Amino acid sequence: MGVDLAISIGSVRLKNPVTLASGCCGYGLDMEPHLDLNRLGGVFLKGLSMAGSEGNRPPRIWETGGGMINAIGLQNVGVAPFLREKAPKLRGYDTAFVANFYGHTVDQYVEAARALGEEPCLAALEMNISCPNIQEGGIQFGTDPASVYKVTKACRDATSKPLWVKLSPNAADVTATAKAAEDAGADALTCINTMPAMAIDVEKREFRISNKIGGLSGPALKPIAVRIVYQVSKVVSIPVVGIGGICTAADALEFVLAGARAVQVGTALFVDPQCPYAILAGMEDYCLRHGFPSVESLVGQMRDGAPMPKCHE
Amino acid sequence: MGVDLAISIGSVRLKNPVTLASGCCGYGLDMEPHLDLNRLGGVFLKGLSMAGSEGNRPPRIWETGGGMINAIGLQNVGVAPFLREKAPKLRGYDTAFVANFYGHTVDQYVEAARALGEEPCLAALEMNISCPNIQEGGIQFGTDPASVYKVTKACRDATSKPLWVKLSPNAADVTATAKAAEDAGADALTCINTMPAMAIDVEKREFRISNKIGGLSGPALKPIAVRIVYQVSKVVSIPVVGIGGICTAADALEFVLAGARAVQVGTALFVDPQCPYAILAGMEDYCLRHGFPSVESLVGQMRDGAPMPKCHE
Amino acid sequence: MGVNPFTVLSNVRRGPYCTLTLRGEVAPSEPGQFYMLRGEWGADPLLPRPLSILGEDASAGTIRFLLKVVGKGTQRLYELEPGQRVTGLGPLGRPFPREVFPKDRPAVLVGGGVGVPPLVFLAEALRREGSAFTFLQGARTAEDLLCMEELGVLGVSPVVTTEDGSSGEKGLVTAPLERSLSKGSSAAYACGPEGMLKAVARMCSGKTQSHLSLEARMGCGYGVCLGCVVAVNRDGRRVYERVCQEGPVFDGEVILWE
Amino acid sequence: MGVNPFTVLSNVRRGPYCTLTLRGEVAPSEPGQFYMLRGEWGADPLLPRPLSILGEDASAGTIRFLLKVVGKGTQRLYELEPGQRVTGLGPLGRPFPREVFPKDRPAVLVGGGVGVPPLVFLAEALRREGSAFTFLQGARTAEDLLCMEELGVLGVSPVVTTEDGSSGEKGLVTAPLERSLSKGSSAAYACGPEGMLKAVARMCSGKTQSHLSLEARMGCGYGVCLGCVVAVNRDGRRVYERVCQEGPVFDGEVILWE
Ligand SMILES: Cc1cc2nc3c(=O)[nH]c(=O)nc-3n(C[C@H](O)[C@H](O)[C@H](O)COP(=O)(O)OP(=O)(O)OC[C@H]3O[C@@H](n4cnc5c(N)ncnc54)[C@H](O)[C@@H]3O)c2cc1C
Ligand SMILES: Cc1cc2nc3c(=O)[nH]c(=O)nc-3n(C[C@H](O)[C@H](O)[C@H](O)COP(=O)(O)OP(=O)(O)OC[C@H]3O[C@@H](n4cnc5c(N)ncnc54)[C@H](O)[C@@H]3O)c2cc1C
Ligand SMILES: Cc1cc2nc3c(=O)[nH]c(=O)nc-3n(C[C@H](O)[C@H](O)[C@H](O)COP(=O)(O)O)c2cc1C
Ligand SMILES: Cc1cc2nc3c(=O)[nH]c(=O)nc-3n(C[C@H](O)[C@H](O)[C@H](O)COP(=O)(O)O)c2cc1C
Ligand code: FES
Ligand code: FES
Repeated sequence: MGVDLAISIGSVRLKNPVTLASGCCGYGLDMEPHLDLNRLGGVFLKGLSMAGSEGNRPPRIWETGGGMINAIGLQNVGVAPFLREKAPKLRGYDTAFVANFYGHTVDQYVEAARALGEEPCLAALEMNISCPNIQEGGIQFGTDPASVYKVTKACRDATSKPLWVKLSPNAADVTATAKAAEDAGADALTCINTMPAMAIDVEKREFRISNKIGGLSGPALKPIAVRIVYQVSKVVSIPVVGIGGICTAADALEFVLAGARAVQVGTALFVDPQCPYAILAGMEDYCLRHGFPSVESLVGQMRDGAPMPKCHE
Repeated sequence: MGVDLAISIGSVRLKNPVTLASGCCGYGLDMEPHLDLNRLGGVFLKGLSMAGSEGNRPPRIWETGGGMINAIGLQNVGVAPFLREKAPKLRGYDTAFVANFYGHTVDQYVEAARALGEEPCLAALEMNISCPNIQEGGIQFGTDPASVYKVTKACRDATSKPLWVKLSPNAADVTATAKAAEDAGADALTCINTMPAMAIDVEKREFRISNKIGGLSGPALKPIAVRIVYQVSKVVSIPVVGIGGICTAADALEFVLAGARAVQVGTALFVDPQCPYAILAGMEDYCLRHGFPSVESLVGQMRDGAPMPKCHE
Repeated sequence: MGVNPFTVLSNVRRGPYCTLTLRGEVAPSEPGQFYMLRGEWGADPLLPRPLSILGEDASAGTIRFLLKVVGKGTQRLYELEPGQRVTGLGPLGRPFPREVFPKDRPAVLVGGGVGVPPLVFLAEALRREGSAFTFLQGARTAEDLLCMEELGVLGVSPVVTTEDGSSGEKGLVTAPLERSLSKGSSAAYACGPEGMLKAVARMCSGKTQSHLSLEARMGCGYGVCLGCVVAVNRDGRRVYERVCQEGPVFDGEVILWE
Repeated sequence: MGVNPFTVLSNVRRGPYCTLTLRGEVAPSEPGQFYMLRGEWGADPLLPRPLSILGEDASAGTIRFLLKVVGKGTQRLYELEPGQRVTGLGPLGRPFPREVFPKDRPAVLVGGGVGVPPLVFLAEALRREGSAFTFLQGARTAEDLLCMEELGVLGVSPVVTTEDGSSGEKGLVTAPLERSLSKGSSAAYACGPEGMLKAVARMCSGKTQSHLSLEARMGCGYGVCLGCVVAVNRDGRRVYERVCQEGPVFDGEVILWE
């Protein structure tokens, strides 16, 4: 008897819990020479905005201890060119494509959600709320529960597609932003996006990336992400998708045990584009070894279900 | 001509910018067999509370990618026993000792500040505000500007010792908590404390540390810390002390170039208790090679002083 | 004492175990003490790992460890090749107290798994000092018996138990321990899995002094991080003490197993 | 194409440079293409590093790279010993276009520093195909001249310039390039420091086609992260293109140096 790998994220059924993270697999198509998309549970496409973006000046990336910083500047072709040129090529695949989108005003989010919501090849939409809100002094939408509620609600009303909100780890209390997204009608939550970070070339006294600040991803982020998945899945009743530094099956299992129903693989794809195969195989093997009939039956199954901790150090 | 290593943090003069981080050098004395405290700019003692704390149940630590998680539970002897038994042994050293302290209510902070403020061997007090405020639903003081203002102001009024506030990276906008601390009368800011984090033993389906959540420290944290030092030193006019993942002179210099006047070394002491010597020597050598007459003259000296960045990814 | 540079002289692997011999400036140490060791492998893993001293020759400048691969750190140490560099902080911790037992009766040494190496070092010291002892070693299978050659060189024939009976007596090491204690051992010295240590403490309690070397995850190894604590009873109060500093050897009567 | 496992066949070090020969299943590649390489050193550093192919023998299953130590990743590759395992993703990127130049006039190959290896691979192909070319190599000192032996084996005598005059002509490689271009080169192929590439582009502009292989920090190496972009002029519009996918070889006319 095999393990049942399929998992539902609200109304969206994923054939398995291993998916590719937004920004780490282009529009899916560039992965094709290296990975069979049909073997994946889902593919989260590069973040799209109505106007598109040429992105930031290089250098855009820098490796740090256990991770990397990126400041791509959300380079993307724009929603309309995506729908016209890329989306048609995604039809016919047997995996769930999810469009990731963002804006700098609530209206920009709404427009993107409405337009992408019409595209049949998309199983769901993932909102990236780690963007500065230019109408509110440039503070990230995702750090403030009220802004999260407002932008999620507005997008919720603009589309009937499943709407997943990707939380920012850069909130004082991520359970508050999580609940705000749930209250506003989000169908699922993705935890988490990158942490703002910086690196300096001391010999040149220059910033390692031209934008100065970028997002930290990779293994360095994993313990923060697992903690957030755990905290968030305790306070919401919508599904949580885990992401942050996942490289191996054991990493993915940490997220699932902490409460995630599916996982996304980002930075690890740069190390090995086929690592999702090994992650999936390892998860299946784990279920067999530990007597879990399905991935579903593993979600949140820590041995010790005791209350939330308080103080540390 | 040598390099002038001395640096002032407000009214406190450090003979050099390299200090030991709170919680990573005990009460200073345990370092003695391994490190000559007199060669350091300063020593930040293990966090103290009025009542003391027996700390959390083991296991208390776990290593993660590029870092470690700890949940010591702020085990400490308590302020009065510290003053009675430890402090006398610190007299006669030629370095600046700073007592780190915390509470779970504003009153507990104030009491500790008042009592420690009387001790002559202490050059300053460092407030750890990454603690849950049990009167406000257990949210960390350090994540909310209003709480930061309140607790800092209360301590400010309770002691005439230099009062340094150690910021939590877990704030939606750390420049806001930084300004709140400055407005309330802090003499300096330490950036940063650990990030809440979690790790899971998937084979056992158990949390790696008994408290479930602990604080992430080490190189993984460095790019987050450098970013915060940069952001904070742009918005406050009091001195900033940098900390987070510093292992080498190049790491320390990143913080100084980002705006820190001194640095603290924490987790790296566990790898090599004498690494502060190499860090200091490397900073001195750097000043010589780059023609800086003093560490002071290096603070914040990035080549490119352009405005703050906006969007990333 | 800062971290000392060592060079790998040899690394002899047998299954998941290896015996690592390092050369460098070796400070004199006592049985039960340990080193924090790390190779030049960058930051993955970052922290050094505690290993008990198996033996040392301070005049020749060599020191030996025996380890079992259980994770990343031990894997890296296992892969070390002769000539590679290793840094070590040590010797650390309080040794097995040897002055304490009545010399008219033999002591009993109880080792299991990677708890055996420090007891071999202890056996060597007791031999040198002319103190009598019995050496008990428990293992899962004959494959897991450790340091049999070293013990042979010392002229020690350990009483062996294996869980599957593939060598020595079938069963747990508690059976021969029971016999030793009933014959009136002067003191028990033990290192090994927690279950074994608990049993030793229980069996000795109130009758024979027991000195148990504990394991704990360590951050610093020298007393500053408070990461390695164990709950003990001191004068009726339950307190956390540091395995790296107050230990790793504790009196079996004070440990609060939880 | 996933990452392929290779074994280090040899690693010949000279000063900060080394020539790394790997054995494995080598897919046929073209000069100008590169691999993303990484050893089994854990997560420090995490990302693989791009290296141009110096030469390959697909039938023997070997592939060669030449690298200079500039940081952690190249240091780790430099330390690899025969027998150790390496993973490689490749060949990646667009090669130097070889079909494009008028065969009646010689091409000119301009290499500096670690830009030399891909040009050696190109020279080998041009030789095989019977296309004439001149090979220019600029270096700081005689010590920094690369691949002179490989070039000798190919029967190529490079025109050499060194900044300190310790070998060949004293000065920059632009001087012999000027002469080549004035004699009417059909095309220039260049790889090396940005300053050199800029000069080549400028000197060729409007006269001779130039094909420049660029460097950029890379995340993935296969087009998905958008980390490696360079600004180019496409049909009058300034756009960012990926060095790993649209490059690393770009037409010198389109690059917007900024
Ligand atoms: C004072 C002292 C002396 C020691 N002496 C020796 C010695 O002489 N020889 C020796 O081989 N080991 C000895 N140890 C244990 C050794 O330090 C650990 O095995 C090692 O730190 C594990 O590191 P790792 O990176 O390989 O495993 P980690 O990656 O840290 O852990 C891998 C997995 O193994 C588990 N684990 C950790 N430690 C152990 C263990 N001891 N046994 C079984 N599972 C474990 C972890 O919980 C985790 O699930 C000693 C420990 C202490 C405190
Ligand atoms: C398509 C392509 C092909 C390449 N082919 C080769 C090759 O054949 N041989 C080879 O040796 N290198 C080659 N490189 C460059 C090589 O990839 C880099 O040197 C390497 O990635 C640096 O990694 P690191 O970890 O050693 O240095 P890092 O730790 O990443 O950087 C260390 C320091 O060196 C600087 N630095 C980074 N790259 C360079 C550089 N190229 N020159 C000088 N300083 C640098 C960084 O800014 C930093 O300050 C190629 C690069 C590309 C994009
Ligand atoms: C190069 C790069 C580009 C990214 N682009 C996006 C993006 O467009 N939209 C988004 O929501 N997240 C983006 N991310 C964040 C990732 O989706 C993911 O949340 C983060 O990298 C943490 O996961 P990881 O550690 O597995 O990479 C990007 C990450 C990287 C490294
Ligand atoms: C084991 C341990 C104990 C700590 N205890 C304290 C403490 O008592 N008070 C405090 O303000 N910070 C404490 N910290 C946080 C450090 O002072 C420092 O802010 C953090 O570890 C980041 O620096 P690092 O990466 O150099 O370790 C502790 C950190 C560690 C690892
Ligand atoms: S390991 Fe740090 S106190 Fe014991
Ligand atoms: S390196 Fe990732 S797109 Fe080029």
